[in-house]
Amino acid sequence: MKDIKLFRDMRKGWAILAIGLLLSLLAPLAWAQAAVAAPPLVMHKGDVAWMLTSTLLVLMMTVPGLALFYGGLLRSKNVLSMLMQVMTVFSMIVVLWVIYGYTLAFNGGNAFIGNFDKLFLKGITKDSLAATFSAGVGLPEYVFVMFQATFAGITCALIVGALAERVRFRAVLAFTALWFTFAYLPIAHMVWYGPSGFMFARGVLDFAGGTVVHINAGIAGLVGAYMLGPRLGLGRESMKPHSVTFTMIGASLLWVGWFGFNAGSNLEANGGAGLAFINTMVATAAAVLSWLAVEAITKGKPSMVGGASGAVAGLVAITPACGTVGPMGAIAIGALASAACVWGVTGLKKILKADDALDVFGVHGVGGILGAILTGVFSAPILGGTGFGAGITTMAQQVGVQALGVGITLAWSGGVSLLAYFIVKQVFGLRVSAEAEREGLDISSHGESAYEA
Amino acid sequence: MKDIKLFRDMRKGWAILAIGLLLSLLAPLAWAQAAVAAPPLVMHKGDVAWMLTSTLLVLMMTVPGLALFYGGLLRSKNVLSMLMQVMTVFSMIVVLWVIYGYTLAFNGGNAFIGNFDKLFLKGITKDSLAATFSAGVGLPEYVFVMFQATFAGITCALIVGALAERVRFRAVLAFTALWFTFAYLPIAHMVWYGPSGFMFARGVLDFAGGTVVHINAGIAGLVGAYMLGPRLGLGRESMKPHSVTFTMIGASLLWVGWFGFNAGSNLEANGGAGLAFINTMVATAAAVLSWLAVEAITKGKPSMVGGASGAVAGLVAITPACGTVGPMGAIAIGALASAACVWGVTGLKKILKADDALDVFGVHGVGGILGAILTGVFSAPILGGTGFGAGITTMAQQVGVQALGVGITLAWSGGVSLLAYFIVKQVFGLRVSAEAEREGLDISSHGESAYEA
Amino acid sequence: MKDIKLFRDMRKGWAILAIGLLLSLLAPLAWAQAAVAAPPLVMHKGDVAWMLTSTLLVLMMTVPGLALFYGGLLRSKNVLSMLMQVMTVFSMIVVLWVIYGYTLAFNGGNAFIGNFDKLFLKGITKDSLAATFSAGVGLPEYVFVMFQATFAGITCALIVGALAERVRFRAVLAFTALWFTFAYLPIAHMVWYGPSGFMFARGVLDFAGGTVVHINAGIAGLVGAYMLGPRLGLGRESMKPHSVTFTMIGASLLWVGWFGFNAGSNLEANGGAGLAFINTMVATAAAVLSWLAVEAITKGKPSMVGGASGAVAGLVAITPACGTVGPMGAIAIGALASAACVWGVTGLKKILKADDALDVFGVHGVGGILGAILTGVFSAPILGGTGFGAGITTMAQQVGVQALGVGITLAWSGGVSLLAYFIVKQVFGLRVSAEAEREGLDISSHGESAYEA
Amino acid sequence: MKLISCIIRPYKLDEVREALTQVGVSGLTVSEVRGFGRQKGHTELYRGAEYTVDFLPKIKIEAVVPAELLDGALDAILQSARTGSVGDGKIFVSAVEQVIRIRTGDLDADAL
Amino acid sequence: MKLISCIIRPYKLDEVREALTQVGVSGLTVSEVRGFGRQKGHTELYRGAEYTVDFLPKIKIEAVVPAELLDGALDAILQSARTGSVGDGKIFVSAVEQVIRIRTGDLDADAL
Amino acid sequence: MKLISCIIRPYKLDEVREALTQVGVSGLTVSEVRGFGRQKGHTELYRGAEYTVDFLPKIKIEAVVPAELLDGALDAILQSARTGSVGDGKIFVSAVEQVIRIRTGDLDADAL
Ligand SMILES: Nc1ncnc2c1ncn2[C@@H]1O[C@H](COP(=O)(O)OP(=O)(O)O)[C@@H](O)[C@H]1O
Ligand SMILES: Nc1ncnc2c1ncn2[C@@H]1O[C@H](COP(=O)(O)OP(=O)(O)O)[C@@H](O)[C@H]1O
Ligand SMILES: Nc1ncnc2c1ncn2[C@@H]1O[C@H](COP(=O)(O)OP(=O)(O)O)[C@@H](O)[C@H]1O
Repeated sequence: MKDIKLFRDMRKGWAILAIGLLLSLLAPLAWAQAAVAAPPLVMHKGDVAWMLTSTLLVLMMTVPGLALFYGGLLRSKNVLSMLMQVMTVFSMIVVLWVIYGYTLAFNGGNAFIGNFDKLFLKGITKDSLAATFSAGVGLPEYVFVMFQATFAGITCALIVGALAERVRFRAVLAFTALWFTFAYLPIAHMVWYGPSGFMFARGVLDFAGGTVVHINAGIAGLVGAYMLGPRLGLGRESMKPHSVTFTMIGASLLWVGWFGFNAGSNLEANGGAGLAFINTMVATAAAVLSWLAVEAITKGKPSMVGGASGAVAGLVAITPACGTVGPMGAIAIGALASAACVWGVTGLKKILKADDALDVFGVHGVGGILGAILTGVFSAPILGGTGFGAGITTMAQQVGVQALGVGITLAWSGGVSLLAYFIVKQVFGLRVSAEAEREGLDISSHGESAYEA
Repeated sequence: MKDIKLFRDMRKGWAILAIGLLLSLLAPLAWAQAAVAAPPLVMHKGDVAWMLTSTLLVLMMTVPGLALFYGGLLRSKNVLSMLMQVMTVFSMIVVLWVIYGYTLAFNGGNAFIGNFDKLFLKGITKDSLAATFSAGVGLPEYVFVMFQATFAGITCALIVGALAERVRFRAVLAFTALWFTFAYLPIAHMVWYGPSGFMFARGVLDFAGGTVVHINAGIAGLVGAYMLGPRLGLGRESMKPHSVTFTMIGASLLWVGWFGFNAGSNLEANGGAGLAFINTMVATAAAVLSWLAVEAITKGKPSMVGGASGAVAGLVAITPACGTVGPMGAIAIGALASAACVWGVTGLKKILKADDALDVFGVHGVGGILGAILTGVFSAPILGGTGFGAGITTMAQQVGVQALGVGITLAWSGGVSLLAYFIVKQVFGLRVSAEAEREGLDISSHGESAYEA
Repeated sequence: MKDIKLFRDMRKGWAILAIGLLLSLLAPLAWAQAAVAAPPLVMHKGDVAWMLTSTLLVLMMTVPGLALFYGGLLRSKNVLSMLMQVMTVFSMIVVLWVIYGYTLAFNGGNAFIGNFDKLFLKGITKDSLAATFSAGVGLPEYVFVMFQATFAGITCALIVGALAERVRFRAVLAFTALWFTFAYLPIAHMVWYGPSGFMFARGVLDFAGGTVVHINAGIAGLVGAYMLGPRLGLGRESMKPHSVTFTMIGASLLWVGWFGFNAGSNLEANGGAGLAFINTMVATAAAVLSWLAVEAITKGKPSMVGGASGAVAGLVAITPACGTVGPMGAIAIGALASAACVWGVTGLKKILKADDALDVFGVHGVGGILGAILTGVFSAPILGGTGFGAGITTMAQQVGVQALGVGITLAWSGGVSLLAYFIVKQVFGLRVSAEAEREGLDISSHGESAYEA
Repeated sequence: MKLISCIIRPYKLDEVREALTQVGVSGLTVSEVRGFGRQKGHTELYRGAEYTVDFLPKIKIEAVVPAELLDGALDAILQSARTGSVGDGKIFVSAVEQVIRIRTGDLDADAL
Repeated sequence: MKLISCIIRPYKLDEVREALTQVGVSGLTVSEVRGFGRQKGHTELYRGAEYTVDFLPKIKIEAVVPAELLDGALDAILQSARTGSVGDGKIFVSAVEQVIRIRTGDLDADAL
Repeated sequence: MKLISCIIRPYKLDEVREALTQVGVSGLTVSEVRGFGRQKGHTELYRGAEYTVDFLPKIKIEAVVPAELLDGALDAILQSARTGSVGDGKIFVSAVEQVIRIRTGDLDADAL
């Protein structure tokens, strides 16, 4: 849904697409020519203010947000390894992003991947503007580059939750670099790069990244959990969270930061951002209540880990929908997805038999899939939504397209993950030694311990 | 002080008020007619950017801010129950807010309560604008709805500090739902809904919610502390804070987030927000110093719990005043209120004999009352303020009106609280069993423990 | 680099400078006359939104950010003393700032210090505007006053890291008040107050405060470490961090908040802020990777304390540079400075033989100096920068000027520090008693302990 | 001299300490322990995982007393630590051969 | 009665507890301790500072058992706590002169 | 064999450990405890509430040694743990009947 080229270019782009995928390598050329005739973009300072804020909010979601949400759920001997992985993966992806990520995801190319024209951000200056969704409105391109960098960073960081307490540090970095290049960049291009992106062109609705971020990371985590095998002592030893307080802080910062993620994806500070904002708030609130209600009914006691998980489930599910559904639809999505995720981390988990340590698939995968499908439902004007994707007229059609998006993402990301884990396993090995795992990754991999009296 | 109807409506509304309270039910009709003639509102993206930010700041004040400030002060066996209560209450209120809260507080109605015209946010779209304080300037209504939702949410969450370490989880939720409906909504309407709100019409100055938020919650907490009775072992066993570090983090996030609360209440990003901002900063700084000075003098040692409490006391006290006093007045208010709150949590607490566990009344009640009164003093132009409420000319008059506002809030909220606690006590019971209390609410109510080695 | 006077004034100011330093006391007079003819400033709401956000971000950097970054690295018996010092110092400086700091730093005066015209913020109202870097664009002066207040506050708070675990609380406050007055204010005036400031006039580039904040605080900390002497048991007893998790949270919040510091220093929400933003992001990411790589190579294990330190080192180094270098230059600066700081906290630390407990000089001093010098290098257009300081044409010249800035700051701040510590030592004593140090400052100085089961 | 080692409920610590000082016990050492016995634990739930916690938080008090103080001390503990419900804890008594005060080198009874 | 005091690896706790209950030990008390012995520690690095950590996390179990249960209990511990690598820990046995159940005042064997 | 159990000041731990290894003690177990005795505690204040903290953080070292090492070990502790101010702590010595090394099943002196 994101388009950093001019609106006019987009229509020209459509014509080119018609000629077919085989000719797609010529697209950049055509675009370059078209750019000459485009009307000048105007920058609004209010948009800049909001997008700078949104970008730092997504950083805050990652460090410290996600790191704490994950870290608190682990045993204290592994907490630093999680904080390290999240911070280092994010840092690495940011650097890769400005080198080749941005240009491959968001610049020209074909239906599946961009080109290399902006390698090292070539040609971008502080005066460059990127188009927003409103004709004639531009955002400093550096800001757009950074906003998108944080999305790539957090997506890669999400994966590590599934690998927790046993993965080698260098394996995480190597896998992430591969997966970013061959899974994240193409999927982001396919979904968000208009008009040529493969899924974008088919009308897939994904306002802020349900497929690109959550399903994508969820399946990569699940595959990793299978490849690594379960943690030593799983089911026998207690693996209680060492600090539910940290987990709650993390969930709260995810909630707060997610407004940058969702309302920021509007790229402008206007009523559209307001819609994404209210949907994000109410879906999350409903999801918290829903998870707690399910727990209270099925287990007798609502829990803080449940409330925190519910918040994240709701945030995941509303992500693709927040720009196109109404607040009451958002409440429904939050409540339904949260209940589905309770199943994701219990029933489904038992079926899958993978030690997805922090339920990356159970929450991000399940919540993401349900969110994507329900986006197709609740975007219907009759249910308070603002309408379907370009060229789509019925709810059934939209749901079908959404399911296609889900399917492509699961297959592509799953396949790339499998291969990438395999390569990394051959080169470095995926797991630490049993002794190192017993001792805890903090000391064995990083030479530190988190706490001391 | 907040008005989401057009400025022109407001003047028409004044005429209607003159006819008297008995006719007030006709007001909505009159307003609807007036709306036709109103000049169109214009949205400014800079305002949207600031108000989106402000709204998420108030969320951050609540989770994780308030939750940590409170949770850190408790024993470790009860910390999760506090985090749960804060997060769940906030979530529940957000949902109730979009269902019936917003329309009852901020849409038409009479001097005491709004109407049901915007039930389920009926009629609001992403293009709807709500009026700000400047003629012709509008804010996306969804943003205003959300900004106000967070106020309602944090107010209800404040109360639970008084009930800590012994209250039943379901009792908290039931009480909060009742109190929100019958105390928060009417008071918010009376104070902020112009021109018809009962206190608004009388010129009560409450820029960001000293009465609506702090006095309101403070008295509800105090009544609850009486109804519940003291914690087991109070005065005999040690009830030392389990993590002053968390309390300090919470206080800091309250400080940071409060700029959304106070400067956000300006609804626009302009010099008025700048004034609210500087007042909030310097009052808090002065309050920190003042609490520490009092401690250093009276007890010999300034403490971190004191510094954190001082910050909150200053923030509470400057809340009603921040839009109408000058920076030097703000310093005075912060310093005075902080010293008063030291007394609130020591001398007054001994007099009241209630186990208001986290001093909700001692800080929010006392600080709120003093802040409300001092707003009447330091808003005087001669003391650097920007002037009195509409129709008020002398400091004495303003202080009188402020005292009236305080009195109405204490009486109304206190009465509703008493009734609501009583009902909840009959239906669910307010307290957990003695054994559950000894074991700690985390395990007995939520089946979790916060920390594990 | 900051100028709150009109652009036109600036040129008039240059003429005056030419007459020489001896006449500089007449400058305020000249400025006052010039002001009459200045074109009116226009406020943009988007700028206000961004600058309000930036200001609260710098507050968040300090509390809880810096407090946690520092506090986590200490033993648990001293963590509260650190949180206290950071919060209290910040509060005190904010109050001093509005009393006499702002006017002395940013109002008229000569090449070394401002005048007293705005004592107690005299004459500023919510309608006052301060000039930004763009002609004709103004920011509410209250917002500028607050933005700068947070800079002063965090700078003074940085120093305490060097004095940790042994300094008397009142000595910290007394020293800080002196140092703020006689070191911070003059240096800020010299560097940022255009056109008359001594270093500003010579073309020193310091976009967001590398000299004023980091070198300044770094040397003050180092001098303090010498004056205090080493902690009892240093090198014999374990002084392991009591919570690396808190340190990581602190570093993350520093990273997040630093965008307010750096991109906020642009004073407007435009492409210039975007440039500062992207530079801050990529330099930090590169610095994290760089520190970890050095650790992995030299010690075999990359650590979380290392990653957190790397982030801070990168942030420090990019601070002066972020407005004038390109993203690839920023990556280079981040990576180089981070590696230099590894040496700062190991090799150099051994040479200096001072117990700079939290490496204020090793990170802020070394990172700040390298950043200042490299700003001279990478601002060169040929290396992707936007150009040199006013009147400077070659890289060698710019590097020379930068070195001059570094030298003046080291000398001035070092000298003032020496004197101020000496005075405080005579009056209060700098260190607590050996017994109090053994017991921990939390209990001995503040009558509290941080944690309890 | 005898070592009295007793396991009690955490919230009883202050009462027991007072009772012991009353009868002349001049020093004691306390540690946080977890106990397993007749008193049943509880179940904790974290998402899909359910943990049965068999160990409950207890306090262990160790006090070395001269033989003549033993009976009084035992009585004091029994009085102050009892609630009557399962989980009140146990007292163990064993022999100590030698006591030294580190500060002074005082031996045995003098060292207490 | 005998006091069995054993130092084991933390992750063996549940196994040892089960083995002991199997042979009839009805209660025990556990504490977190740090041990120094043949098993080598590790090095930790914090910026410039390097700390050698000689003490490793261990669990201490204390169980008072009637003399007749002693051998069974020792066997149970040996079986369940052994991994065969350095650092498995030790068992110490000493005499207990008196046991009292606080709740009831029951003495000795009855108190266990 | 004898069990030496001593309560010391936390910051003395490393010194005492070194002194003990010097004289041939090959292993020991350490726990964090809180002590009450002649050394006075302090007062803590949290808003309106004042708590008197009578218990001070101490370290307990337990080392089982062959009888012939006992005197040397006691001396080592006395030398290394003493500061001369109140609160230096105590040493308690008691008898151990049996020692087993879990890893090997070695008994008594061989197990140490
Ligand atoms: N045989 C034992 N050896 C050591 N500690 C024991 C033993 N039996 C019980 N304890 C300790 O005493 C505590 C209370 O014992 P429990 O059987 O639960 O209740 P009660 O003492 O009332 O019979 C336990 O939690 C445990 O710490
Ligand atoms: N003499 C001793 N006194 C008390 N505890 C000991 C003694 N020797 C060893 N320990 C405890 O037993 C643990 C394991 O001992 P160690 O020598 O490392 O391995 P192993 O028991 O396999 O020979 C140590 O960490 C320590 O806690
Ligand atoms: N009778 C006792 N039984 C057990 N521990 C004791 C006893 N007396 C003292 N201790 C321990 O020794 C520590 C030091 O004792 P204290 O009386 O304060 O100083 P000193 O040993 O210098 O006389 C106490 O904190 C406590 O842990």
